[in-house]
Amino acid sequence: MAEHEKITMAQAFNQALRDAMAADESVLMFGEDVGALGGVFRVTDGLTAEFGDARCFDTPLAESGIVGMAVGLAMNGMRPVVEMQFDAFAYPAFEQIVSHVAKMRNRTRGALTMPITIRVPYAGGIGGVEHHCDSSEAYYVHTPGLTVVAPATVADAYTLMREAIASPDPVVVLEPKKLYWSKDEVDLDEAQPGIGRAVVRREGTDATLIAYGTSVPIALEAADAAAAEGRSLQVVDVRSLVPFDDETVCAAVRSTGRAVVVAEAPGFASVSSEIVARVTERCFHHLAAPVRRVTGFDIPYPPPKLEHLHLPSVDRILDAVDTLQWDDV
Amino acid sequence: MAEHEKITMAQAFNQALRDAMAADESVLMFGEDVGALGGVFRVTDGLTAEFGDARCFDTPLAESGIVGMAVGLAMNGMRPVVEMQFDAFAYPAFEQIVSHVAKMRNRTRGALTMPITIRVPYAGGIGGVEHHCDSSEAYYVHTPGLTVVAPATVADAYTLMREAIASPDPVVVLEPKKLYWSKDEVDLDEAQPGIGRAVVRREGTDATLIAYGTSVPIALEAADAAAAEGRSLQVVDVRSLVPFDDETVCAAVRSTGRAVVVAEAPGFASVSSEIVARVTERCFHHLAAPVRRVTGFDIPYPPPKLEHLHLPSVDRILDAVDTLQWDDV
Amino acid sequence: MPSNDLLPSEQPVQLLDQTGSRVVGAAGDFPSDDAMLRAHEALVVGRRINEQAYALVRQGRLAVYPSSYGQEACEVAAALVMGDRDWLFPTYRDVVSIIGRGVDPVETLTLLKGDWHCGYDPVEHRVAPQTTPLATQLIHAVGVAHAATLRGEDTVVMAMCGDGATSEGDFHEALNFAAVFKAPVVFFVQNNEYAISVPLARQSVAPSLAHKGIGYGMPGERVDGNDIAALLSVLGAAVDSARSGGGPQLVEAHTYRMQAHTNADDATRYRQDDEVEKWQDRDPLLRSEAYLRSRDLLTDERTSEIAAAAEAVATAMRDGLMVDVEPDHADLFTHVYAAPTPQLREQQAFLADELSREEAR
Amino acid sequence: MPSNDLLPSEQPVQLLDQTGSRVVGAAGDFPSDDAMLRAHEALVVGRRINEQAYALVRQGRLAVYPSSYGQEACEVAAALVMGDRDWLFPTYRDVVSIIGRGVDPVETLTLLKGDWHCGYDPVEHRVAPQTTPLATQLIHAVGVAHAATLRGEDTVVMAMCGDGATSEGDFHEALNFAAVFKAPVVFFVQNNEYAISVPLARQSVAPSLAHKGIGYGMPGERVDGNDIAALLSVLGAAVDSARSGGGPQLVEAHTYRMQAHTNADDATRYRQDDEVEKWQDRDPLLRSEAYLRSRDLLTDERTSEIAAAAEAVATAMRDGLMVDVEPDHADLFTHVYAAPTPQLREQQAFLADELSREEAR
Ligand SMILES: Cc1ncc(C[n+]2csc(CCOP(=O)(O)OP(=O)(O)O)c2C)c(N)n1
Ligand SMILES: Cc1ncc(C[n+]2csc(CCOP(=O)(O)OP(=O)(O)O)c2C)c(N)n1
Ligand SMILES: [Mg+2]
Ligand SMILES: [Mg+2]
Repeated sequence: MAEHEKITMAQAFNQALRDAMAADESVLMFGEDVGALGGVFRVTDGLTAEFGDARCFDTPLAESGIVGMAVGLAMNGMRPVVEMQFDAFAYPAFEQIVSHVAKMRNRTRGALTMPITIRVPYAGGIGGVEHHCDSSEAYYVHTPGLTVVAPATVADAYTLMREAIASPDPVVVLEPKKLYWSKDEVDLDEAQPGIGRAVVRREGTDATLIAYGTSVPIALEAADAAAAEGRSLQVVDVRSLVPFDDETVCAAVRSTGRAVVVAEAPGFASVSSEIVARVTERCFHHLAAPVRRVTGFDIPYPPPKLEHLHLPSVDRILDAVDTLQWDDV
Repeated sequence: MAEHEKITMAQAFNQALRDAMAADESVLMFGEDVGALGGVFRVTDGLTAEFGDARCFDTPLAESGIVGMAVGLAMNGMRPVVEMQFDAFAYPAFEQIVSHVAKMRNRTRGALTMPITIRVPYAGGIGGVEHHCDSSEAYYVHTPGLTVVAPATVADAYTLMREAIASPDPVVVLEPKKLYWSKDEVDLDEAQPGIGRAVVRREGTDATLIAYGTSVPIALEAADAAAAEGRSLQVVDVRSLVPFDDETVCAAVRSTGRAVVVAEAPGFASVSSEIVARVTERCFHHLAAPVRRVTGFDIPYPPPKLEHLHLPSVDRILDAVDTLQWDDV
Repeated sequence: MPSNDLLPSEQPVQLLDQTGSRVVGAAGDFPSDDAMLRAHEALVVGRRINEQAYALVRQGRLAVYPSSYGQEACEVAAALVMGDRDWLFPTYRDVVSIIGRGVDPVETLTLLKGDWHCGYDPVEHRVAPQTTPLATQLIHAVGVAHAATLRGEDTVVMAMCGDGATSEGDFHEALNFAAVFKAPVVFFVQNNEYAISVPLARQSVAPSLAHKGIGYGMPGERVDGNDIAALLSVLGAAVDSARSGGGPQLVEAHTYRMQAHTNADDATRYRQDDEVEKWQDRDPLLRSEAYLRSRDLLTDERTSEIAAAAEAVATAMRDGLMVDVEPDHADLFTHVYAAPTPQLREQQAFLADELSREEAR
Repeated sequence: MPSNDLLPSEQPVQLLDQTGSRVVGAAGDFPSDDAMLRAHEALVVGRRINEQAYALVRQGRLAVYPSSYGQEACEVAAALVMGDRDWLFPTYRDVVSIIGRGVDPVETLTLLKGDWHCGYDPVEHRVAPQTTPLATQLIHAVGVAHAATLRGEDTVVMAMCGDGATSEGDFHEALNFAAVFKAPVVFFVQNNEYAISVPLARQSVAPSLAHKGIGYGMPGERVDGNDIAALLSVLGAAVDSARSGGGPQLVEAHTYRMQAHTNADDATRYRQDDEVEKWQDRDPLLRSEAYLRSRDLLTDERTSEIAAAAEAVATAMRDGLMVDVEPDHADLFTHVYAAPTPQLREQQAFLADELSREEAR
């Protein structure tokens, strides 16, 4: 690996878009400020220059229009990738996403497919003002017909974006804003597990931390801290929220008998609720304690000065691990 | 009770609106076809005639506009009630609901309140064509700032609607379309438990069925059928999805040690996931078996001829109850 | 283009008056005799389809039917002005247009029969699935048109909606995107005066819906929606202009929904019978028939041939819809994704098991 | 009203040319000397606020600042034409308008400081919270106006947005609702040629944004956005008309965003310096100053008084923002509902416990 340059997650996304556009003429990238500006996070930097403004272009400022246009382009042979500038600004497109993007294949019995990638820079931890830090994954994962992925590593950013674009189905890619500038030395050609696969990021024997997106690095940090205290925590990176990798996640939980789900979205009726429910349903007799959740509170995303109190932290994760009834063993 | 006329749930909703409008001049009712027509389900029947078309009126056909107008009216002293014609047709208003209705109080530290009632005829079982049978509650309950109720009885239809309109906070009222024409002999003046309270609809000792909205009558039917087979099932009607009545629900589950959650929405990251998760977190050591779910499949709502296969049924509930590891006892 | 050229004419374009006589001095090309005859034939078939569908609803063979009775001239013209490689984007009310594009009537009615899928192959016919969420399909139309433009194809897209749908945000976004990308789309609004129970006055106080075009930099035109000649002329010109790079256009047809919104609706709750009666005299079929007869283009023999052809369509429709197709429970899961997720496989197996146990009982 | 009266004038209304001379034969009332002097004073204050905010961003006291530098005439005029009981609906860029309505500058900047709440009491000031999700506030404005109408009050609502926001569906729905309900709203679009990096040509190919009015049956007008006299005249007339039952109006001001979208933006990636330079000569302050001086209304003494007043505002702003307000963790839960749900009480207790344990460590 030493021969590879360190790149940021934003660069990995950019490279994935570039390679996908080079490989397939039908791939189009569009949205607000994705052309000359290269996106407010620079994820589309240079694409217009390289592929021309017919392939990567700015649209009028209207998210429902952007997603709806993607639906039409997909109906007529294209493979559109759209950027929603921030999580909360995807809401005007909700109708198009739920009633058309997600359902078109089904309502035409496969005659019309929706190979659309919806890029959603998501979540907080960046000191952002209101409406710029929502974790909106629960809305998407609950919608049948959508595939939803949340990469947490630079390598996954590349792989999952390429897979999303190649998918015959619509994929929502949750891009963790906070990790855009995280760096890693990666070989982009090296195959990573695809959509639908969870990955054990760290082996451990005492309890399992289940995380995705922005929460994976925190979970890993917590595992480090726990190790220093003599407790061995396993970390599973879910990566693919839909489809969900029951096999890997449940095998992990069965191996330790204890689990904590970590996610920064409000917990109520969320991805973490689902993980608790399905892990419990499947692993009940292996569990020494109820599966715990460390999530954001059920509140609108807080202001910069308070967000650290809302976000899952190493201490909060370790506290949750402590409640997993160790005395009983 | 004998002196009371039997009325339908639609009539109970109508009476609640009528009484609320009579009691408080600032209550306004508007939406698509709610005026002369009285709503496609006749829930607003006669309101324009009684209160004039300044109090109950049709708007241009635009759901985001309807909800956004409600926001403005609420900002300036009114208490708006809006009808979304069908569940899926509320999606164009999603942005307004999530970013404004739900957050306005918080972002103004209580200076601007949103006493808005959003009426959503929801769910299926009526042989409806596509987009007319969605169970969209998961989207709302996950959104901090919203209160969400789902009445299942005629009496609750009245009480919860009155409470919703009186609430200082925005309330989504999920009106179970399938039950609009269900009848009951009720004394509307008789106080029912308010928002935030679950109710045990049927006592039982062997296991607890937890249901809301359209699933309550099915759960009760299942309990009847189980009784005939010698098994005693308790039925809890959740009524108020947000706030959730942990106390009543958990007390019920602890008393039986077994539970099945019943809801027709797709199960993934849904209200039923949340109920499984929170009941398990709180009642783990009282549980003889994992909490089971009987929910709709993770698919777009199916066509009339297949919907019976999708919806929770008595048999499916009883099958789930059978898996609650009775041999272990 | 000087900006006022984007405004519609003061009055809706009319080529045939209510008696079927040509309007003197009317602008626009008058359709050929042949075109008028073909259109009339399609009108008769369209009317028969509406009548037959109504009967099928009463017999419980259709779940619901939003009839275009009285609006057949719009339905027919939209289909007739299109070329083979063009795309149609219909709403739930545009069954007659879809059939006019060559889709089998029984397939066309699949959705309204109560099935969850659109019944026909949208790619083969270049007819999008009928769309229920209002105005949402208009922006899809722009995407289809833009894809064609990017590939250098000269496809035109006919995107239909009602007067009520013009109030939705997606209408605005679609027209604006089309104008900015110069997409070859004809936005065809059938203003039938009602959105279910809500009259036009509650949708808009604009001088006309066609006046919305200029706000996007797009020509708007208005046409008598019960005058098949004017519709062929105006829509034909719009399609030609879009095809030759002139960009999108907005056409508003003034027509009237003669029946209730659907069979499930009760129109007496919100409109008077005399309003409906007034429009009976403006029936598009009366007008085309009078015109053709006045020009001796329609003989009694031809009339009965046409009636027979319409009857054949109706019979096939009836026969087709009388067949009960047993739905397959696998359909619930097959098309949600290209390949079912592990979760759906599990759910499908669960259902299969349940059904087999039921059968065993 | 004959429909063409709804169209804007061919050229933006201008009362003062670039040199500050009155345009001969211009339509519209010219503001009084007193009004012009007051407006100039507000312009100087507005400019100073923009400069000070810029400095505060660099000092890390503001999280972000979307400057209205160069657009101050629009900001100032919007506030000045309003009456006491009128409501303002501002965007993130309209800090100068909000302060113009009498809101304390430090309170006004709360949101941009990085707090989650709007800082001031919207009801007391009749100024809605600054809205970030584009165009969504326009329909709230209609609701506020309609509530006033229902109560028989003569409130007018000034609803502001940018050129980019006109592409959103909510813009369309808001204008249409306002027109249908004849709500007393002035929709004021500051067309500053850019939506972040996207130039106007990508938002619209309409003859002007004001041409959108007619599509709703609403008068549209366009005005030179760097001409304070024209703005006072056009916006003043719109407010008067709305107040006297004339319904809503759409006003487009042609102006220019002199700085980057916010401090976080890099405008060199998408526009040339010479484009910006061209607009320097059109600075609204130069024009009003030249006019007032030419009429001997602005003495050197008065000029320094005005500068001192502006400096005082800037100083108060700086001092206020230098104070660190410790946020209270209870704020996370207090205002989500009128009374916290049992779930939030539980979560608040959890956090309090966590924090007390941390302190104990
Ligand atoms: C987004 C959305 N909102 C509401 C509805 C319910 N609905 C179905 S048809 C209709 C009226 C449509 O009127 P118009 O656009 O004039 O078309 P018409 O039915 O007259 O052909 C309504 C409100 C819907 N289908 N979609
Ligand atoms: C619904 C929504 N989409 C996207 C954004 C991100 N965004 C913030 S400002 C802006 C540009 C707005 O341009 P314009 O309306 O012209 O106003 P200006 O900033 O020029 O004053 C964008 C895209 C947003 N705030 N809201
Ligand atoms: Mg209509
Ligand atoms: Mg702008």
